[in-house]
Amino acid sequence: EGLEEYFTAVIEADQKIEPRDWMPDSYRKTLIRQIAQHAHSEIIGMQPEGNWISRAPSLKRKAILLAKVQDEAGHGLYLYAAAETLGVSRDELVQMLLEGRQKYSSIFNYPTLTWADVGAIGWLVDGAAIVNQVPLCRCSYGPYARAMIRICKEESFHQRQGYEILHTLAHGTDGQKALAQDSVNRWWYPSLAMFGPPDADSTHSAQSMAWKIKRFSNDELRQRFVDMCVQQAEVLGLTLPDPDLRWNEERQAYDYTQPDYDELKRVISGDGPCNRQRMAHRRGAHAEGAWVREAAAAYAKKRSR
Amino acid sequence: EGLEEYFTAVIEADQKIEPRDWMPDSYRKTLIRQIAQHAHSEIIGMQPEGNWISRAPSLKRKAILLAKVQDEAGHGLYLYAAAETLGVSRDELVQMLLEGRQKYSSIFNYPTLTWADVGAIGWLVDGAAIVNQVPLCRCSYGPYARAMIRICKEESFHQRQGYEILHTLAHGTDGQKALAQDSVNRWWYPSLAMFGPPDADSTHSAQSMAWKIKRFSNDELRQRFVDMCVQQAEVLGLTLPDPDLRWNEERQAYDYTQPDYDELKRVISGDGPCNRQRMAHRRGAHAEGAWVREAAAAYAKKRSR
Amino acid sequence: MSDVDRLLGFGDDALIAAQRLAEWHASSPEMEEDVALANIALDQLGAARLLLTYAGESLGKDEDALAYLRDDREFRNCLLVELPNGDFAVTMAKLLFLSAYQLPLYTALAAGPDERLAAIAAKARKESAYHFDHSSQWTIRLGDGTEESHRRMQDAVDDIWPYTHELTAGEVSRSDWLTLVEPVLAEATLVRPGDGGWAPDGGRSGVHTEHLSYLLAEMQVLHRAHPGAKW
Amino acid sequence: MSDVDRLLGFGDDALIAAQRLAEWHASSPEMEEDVALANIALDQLGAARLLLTYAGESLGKDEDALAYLRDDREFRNCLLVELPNGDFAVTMAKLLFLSAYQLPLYTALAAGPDERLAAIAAKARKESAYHFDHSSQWTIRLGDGTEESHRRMQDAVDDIWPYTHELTAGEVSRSDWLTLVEPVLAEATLVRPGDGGWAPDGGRSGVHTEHLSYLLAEMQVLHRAHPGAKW
Repeated sequence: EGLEEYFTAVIEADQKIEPRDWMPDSYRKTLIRQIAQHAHSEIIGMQPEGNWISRAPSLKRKAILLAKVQDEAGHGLYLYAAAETLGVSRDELVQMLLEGRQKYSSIFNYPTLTWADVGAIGWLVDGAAIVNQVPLCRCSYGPYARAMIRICKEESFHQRQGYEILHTLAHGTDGQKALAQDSVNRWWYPSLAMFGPPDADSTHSAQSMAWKIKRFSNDELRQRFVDMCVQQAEVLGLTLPDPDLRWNEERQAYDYTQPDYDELKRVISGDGPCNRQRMAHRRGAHAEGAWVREAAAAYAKKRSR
Repeated sequence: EGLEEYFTAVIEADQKIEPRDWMPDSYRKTLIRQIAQHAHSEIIGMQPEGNWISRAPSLKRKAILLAKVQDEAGHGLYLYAAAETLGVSRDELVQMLLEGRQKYSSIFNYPTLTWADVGAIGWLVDGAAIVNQVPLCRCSYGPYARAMIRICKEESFHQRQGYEILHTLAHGTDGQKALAQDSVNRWWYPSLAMFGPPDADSTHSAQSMAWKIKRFSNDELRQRFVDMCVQQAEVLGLTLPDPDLRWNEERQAYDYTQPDYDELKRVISGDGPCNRQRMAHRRGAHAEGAWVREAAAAYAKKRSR
Repeated sequence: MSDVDRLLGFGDDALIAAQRLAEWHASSPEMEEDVALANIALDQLGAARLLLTYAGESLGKDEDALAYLRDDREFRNCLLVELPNGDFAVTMAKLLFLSAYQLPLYTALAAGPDERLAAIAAKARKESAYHFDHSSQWTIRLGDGTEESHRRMQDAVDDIWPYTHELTAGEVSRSDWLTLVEPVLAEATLVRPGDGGWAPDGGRSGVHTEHLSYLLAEMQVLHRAHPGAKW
Repeated sequence: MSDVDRLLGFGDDALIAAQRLAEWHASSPEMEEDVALANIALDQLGAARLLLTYAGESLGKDEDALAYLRDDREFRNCLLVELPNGDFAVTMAKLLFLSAYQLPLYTALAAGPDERLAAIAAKARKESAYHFDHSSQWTIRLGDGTEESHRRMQDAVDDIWPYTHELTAGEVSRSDWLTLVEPVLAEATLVRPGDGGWAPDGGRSGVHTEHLSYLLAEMQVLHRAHPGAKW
């Protein structure tokens, strides 16, 4: 029928689908799942980095980190708003997160053990996120694409700050350099795993590509990330913990060791180092805030009378 | 009548009144109040010193402090047991403490701000307690006198440990010496105030003396404490913060500045730096432990069936 | 009080307030509040940095030397800011009372003779106005919300009130402070506690509560573990 | 694992357990329990001192250098001991599981070829037997107490159980450990969680939870603030 043809035509013309437009139910569901997961990741992602706000080693770094964690809360808000244009409420999505029925990025289930991890998260995790997200700025769904443009701008700022932290450590005292290297050693493979399972095992991908929600395969994006990191690691003077990392003249890209996808599956299924801690914290904060939200609602109701 | 004569005769002969003996109601009440206050002081007194267990600067000092705080819990237990021989239950007494109807020593309403305060509490506060308590080992009420013998032995051990802490600090680095002096400056007058108001303003005293519960006046004990401390301070190499402290040849004792008894009154009446904090902590711990005590009671009941 | 101690008092208030507010990260009752509290923490931290930098110039110390290498006995903040966050009502009571002090303080300083301080205060004053507004709104919502929120907000006001005497013992008068606070409490249907009771102090001379040294242990741990390092 | 790492593992388990147990001071549900928990903390601290002193000899470091001057990445304790105390049920679950590991461990070491270690273990073994008995009694009382205490104790057992795999990955076999734990859970009317699920580890190689660095920041703050001082 005409609606579906119009939808397909818009997608093919690289134009945007807007909230008022008809869209296939599965397109809507795919987007809701993806945007919600992204929003949840921003909210849960505040925990590992926030873990170092109180201990940031200089007031300047404290301010930068605090602002970054604030940005993540802001990103969560944009993204929930983008999801709401698809006819689902933020409260419903938050409930799905709290009940474990929707996921967030598995990377946040690793602990931040040292200050250098704040740097490594900025450089590697935000770096991987940007590689994933830049193509989303051209996503076929308008509100998501526009949210991503704003988010990517801030993320690349965050990535540069993380890189700077590591650069300062890597050029600092022996103790600081050791912190930086240790951190990169722990975050490298989990960051590679952020691009998801290898293309051969990836579900959802083909349809998302057709709908222009997704534009590159997991493996393509992972390769792009590796190639980018190798050069930056050299400038940092840090080693990526992969003895088999080397330039492949033929492919014009770096060969590298794949992350442990069994570990990734375990972490996704709930058995990462910090899944329980992150969820317990989120649920605890939500529960402890209930009386405040109830009071705000009661007050608003009184005023509206 | 005969019972009262017997009671009076026992007191006059410096013998002990035992729980089975008849005693005047006011003697019983005075003892309950005094023993309970003493027990409560042990329990509340765990807080200011316990504040430094987690941060004790060596493992040896940590062990000593932990053992000391444990001893205080033990003293509390003996003393509640001694009070129970007078026909009042520990639960009742604890309830009186929690409701603010019975007092504990005001000294524990001052904060422990540095590690040196653990030393100053040992040297000055335990020192003052010992001066107060040694005569109580000869108190006319048998169970109290016997509890005090045991407690005094441990207290004098604690006092020596506190003195040692200060001695080590006072002979350590400049920073350590400054900690020690600062601490003595803050604890000196509150320690003097531990002996209570000047004799002229002291209630209860005359009757307690007659009953041989108390054997020396507040001012006599305070003088004894001052004379003891002056010499020890010299060995420590620390200054007592009283410019008017000097030997009085005639009195064969040190003249000294009286503590601020208005401050003492304020602290007793609830307005010391930490009264609210100490009580809130005690009440919180009691409330949070309720489910455990209930469980233990329920289990015991099941077993006894 | 020396000029430096005075500046340290202003700067330490802001620094310790920022540290406490930042403890709320990822723990607020609402996502919007996570953003707002981080924002306020950043304002306080920003003011702290300017004030400590200025204070440090005469001491030959930079902001980090002052923030990270002093012990609690050397901090000059009021006791109120170092108190634990408690529940959200306590945090809002603390912020309301602090901002009702900082707002007239910075307003006066902005018109004062010290140009450097006036410039810092002129910026901080606008931020304080926002902090006061934000905490006022919450105080009113909680006070006039549900039975539970009213009880919690009243308890918070009662618990924190004694510590406000230290705020108004210096450059801000009690009456100026009350002029800001009283209408908020009234609109929030809260009872204004009486003055004249317990009035703890000591912060300005470095005699703090037992809470501050724990806060500093955490705040300073990393900086102190790497003496002389750049970050 | 080197001999030193092995000793550090034993010693750090005891040290961190002592630090957590001591956090209960003046906060226990009963006064008798304040005495008991302090006692157990002292036992663990005593064992830690002997073990760290021994471990330190080959490193040229004394017990305090090891306790106070290592970062969390250098600590070798299992994750279980560094977890927050939680409520009293969690503390008892942690102590039950730890002592059911330390008891057979020390028993084996007491009969082992290293005479120095055997002597330390012979003393610690008796203490562990008491810790096991004490935590068993509480587990049973809480498990078979009220509805609330049963729920809390079961939650505690469920939450802590995954961390016990790290305990039985080394010198104590899972079956020896279960032989001690299972009868206690049965008598406590508690469900024994299944094995085969999540089994976090990393403590023995210095990859800890986010909790340990906070614990150490507090524990080490004073010692580190006065380099080279004697106490």
